[in-house]
Amino acid sequence: MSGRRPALVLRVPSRTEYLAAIRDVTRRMAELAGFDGGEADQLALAVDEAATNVIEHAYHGAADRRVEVRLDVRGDELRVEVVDDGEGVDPRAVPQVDLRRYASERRTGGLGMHLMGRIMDSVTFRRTAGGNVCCMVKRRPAAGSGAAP
Amino acid sequence: MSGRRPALVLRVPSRTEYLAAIRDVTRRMAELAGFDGGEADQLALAVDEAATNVIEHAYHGAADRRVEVRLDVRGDELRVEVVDDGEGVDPRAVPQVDLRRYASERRTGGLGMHLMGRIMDSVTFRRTAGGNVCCMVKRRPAAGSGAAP
Amino acid sequence: MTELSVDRRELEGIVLLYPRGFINAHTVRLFEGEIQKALDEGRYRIVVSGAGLKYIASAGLGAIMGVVEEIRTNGGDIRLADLNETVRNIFDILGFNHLYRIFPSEIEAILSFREGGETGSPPA
Amino acid sequence: MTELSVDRRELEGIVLLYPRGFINAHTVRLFEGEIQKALDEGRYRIVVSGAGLKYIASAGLGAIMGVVEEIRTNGGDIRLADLNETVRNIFDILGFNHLYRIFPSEIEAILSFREGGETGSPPA
Ligand SMILES: Nc1ncnc2c1ncn2[C@@H]1O[C@H](COP(=O)(O)OP(=O)(O)O)[C@@H](O)[C@H]1O
Ligand SMILES: Nc1ncnc2c1ncn2[C@@H]1O[C@H](COP(=O)(O)OP(=O)(O)O)[C@@H](O)[C@H]1O
Repeated sequence: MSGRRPALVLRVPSRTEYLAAIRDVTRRMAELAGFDGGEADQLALAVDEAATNVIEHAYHGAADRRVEVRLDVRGDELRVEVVDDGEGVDPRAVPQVDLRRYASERRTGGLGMHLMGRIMDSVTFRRTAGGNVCCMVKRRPAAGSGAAP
Repeated sequence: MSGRRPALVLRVPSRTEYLAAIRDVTRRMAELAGFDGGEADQLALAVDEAATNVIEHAYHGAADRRVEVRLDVRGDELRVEVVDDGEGVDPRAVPQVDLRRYASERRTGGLGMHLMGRIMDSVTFRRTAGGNVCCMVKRRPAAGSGAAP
Repeated sequence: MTELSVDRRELEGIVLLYPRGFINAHTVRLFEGEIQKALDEGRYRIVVSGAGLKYIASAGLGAIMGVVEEIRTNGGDIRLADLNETVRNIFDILGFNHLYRIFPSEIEAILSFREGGETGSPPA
Repeated sequence: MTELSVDRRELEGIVLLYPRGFINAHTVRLFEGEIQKALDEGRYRIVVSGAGLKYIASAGLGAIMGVVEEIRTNGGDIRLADLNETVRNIFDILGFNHLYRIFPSEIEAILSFREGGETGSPPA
């Protein structure tokens, strides 16, 4: 996380049974950052979607790769990075959400990314030497203080 | 973990508010390894004690150091390593548990290590280039299968 | 710590599903399986009663999306009830409140099938 | 997700404490605080009713150990009740079942104070 170690780092195999551990630590960190239970669940959902995408799209379902989640509280924001060393995101491949087509064509693609974008204040993708990074930021509630790690 | 990357790695600051995240991932991993809820709680307790000791004794309460927990399922056992880069354990400093003295002298030292030893099948300490490692192993329940990572 | 359980009841020929926990890419098969079982039995009136649902990820929304056409073609509908605020927000964020009928309580969802509004056109 | 809460009731002059969650080095202050409050009020008959207690680490056991002498010197006792198997195991492993009176249910712990056995000598 550019210049500074993130507070919490979790590294798990690229298998959906580890999404629960990702969810747990995300909720804990969200609560330490001052988010309430419902907000913590939403944040965990966004991270779940990002990690699921790594498993399904970056690794194409391969079970022996690694997913890394980095969580940090920086001043007034919670920052989450989901990192993989698989295939990067091709921005052109990301479908636009078209609700009308969902119903008529049973299209479901694009929902995950859309949810991530709606839950977080920002979602950005970048490639680094250490892998592909999906960085998601959410402003902390005003009252929130606590874990400045 | 000698020659092979552990399935799950969690790295957190040396603060007791992160014990909850350590507990969560330990319980998840224990369940993936086939332990039931009560056993998972006991395993989480042993890891809680080991991590608390790192914070209190290896780091003497310093809040800006790192605690790393590595969880792995290897064949028929669950293996947990709690790693720090602080002061190592001096085996001579580890008190023997003497229950009679607890009551009369209010002594409470030594309970944590004693619990770890009773819950796990083995507890060993070693120094490595990467830090001090507390390695705890517990045999999986016979019926258990699941996450071979 | 169980990630997801899905209990099932039946009332007035309606299948009531009670997911408890988290629906995501890992657990969605269980949820899908319960819906599919209802369809296999020819039951096309389904209420997903979400009081115990902590969150539903896109995989779960996709599961509902994947069956709604078959259900409506057969004169039934899949309706939602008793969603907590988090889950309700997810539906709203995605505009799914325009695709599905969502009721504050289970009983309202059940009664709605009496209105003869089985053909599950989305609410106005 | 709350790590620990400690509710309190009073009955027949006995303070009943209901820890829910996990007692460890992080949460022990809250548990200690509730015990200390009872002592500050001069109440030396305490029952820790553990139905909601998931685990108690050595920090929590130390907290009990740290007050038991004062409590017993004042003619009272701290007794435990309704521990789940995990917590009960922890007490047994450490031999604490020889230092404290542990009851299957809260009501038995409460009634035990009627026996006049306040001076909390450990059970035989
Ligand atoms: N981590 C990732 N790596 C590579 N491609 C990705 C990643 N995340 C998303 N994508 C691309 O973006 C698309 C949209 O993702 P998403 O909105 O989650 O819907 P879905 O996963 O259902 O297709 C994917 O189909 C994939 O092409
Ligand atoms: N990770 C560690 N690093 C250094 N010393 C340790 C560590 N863990 C335990 N010790 C030593 O062992 C002693 C016993 O630990 P423990 O049984 O947990 O009881 P307590 O923490 O209450 O003293 C400690 O007081 C300390 O001297």
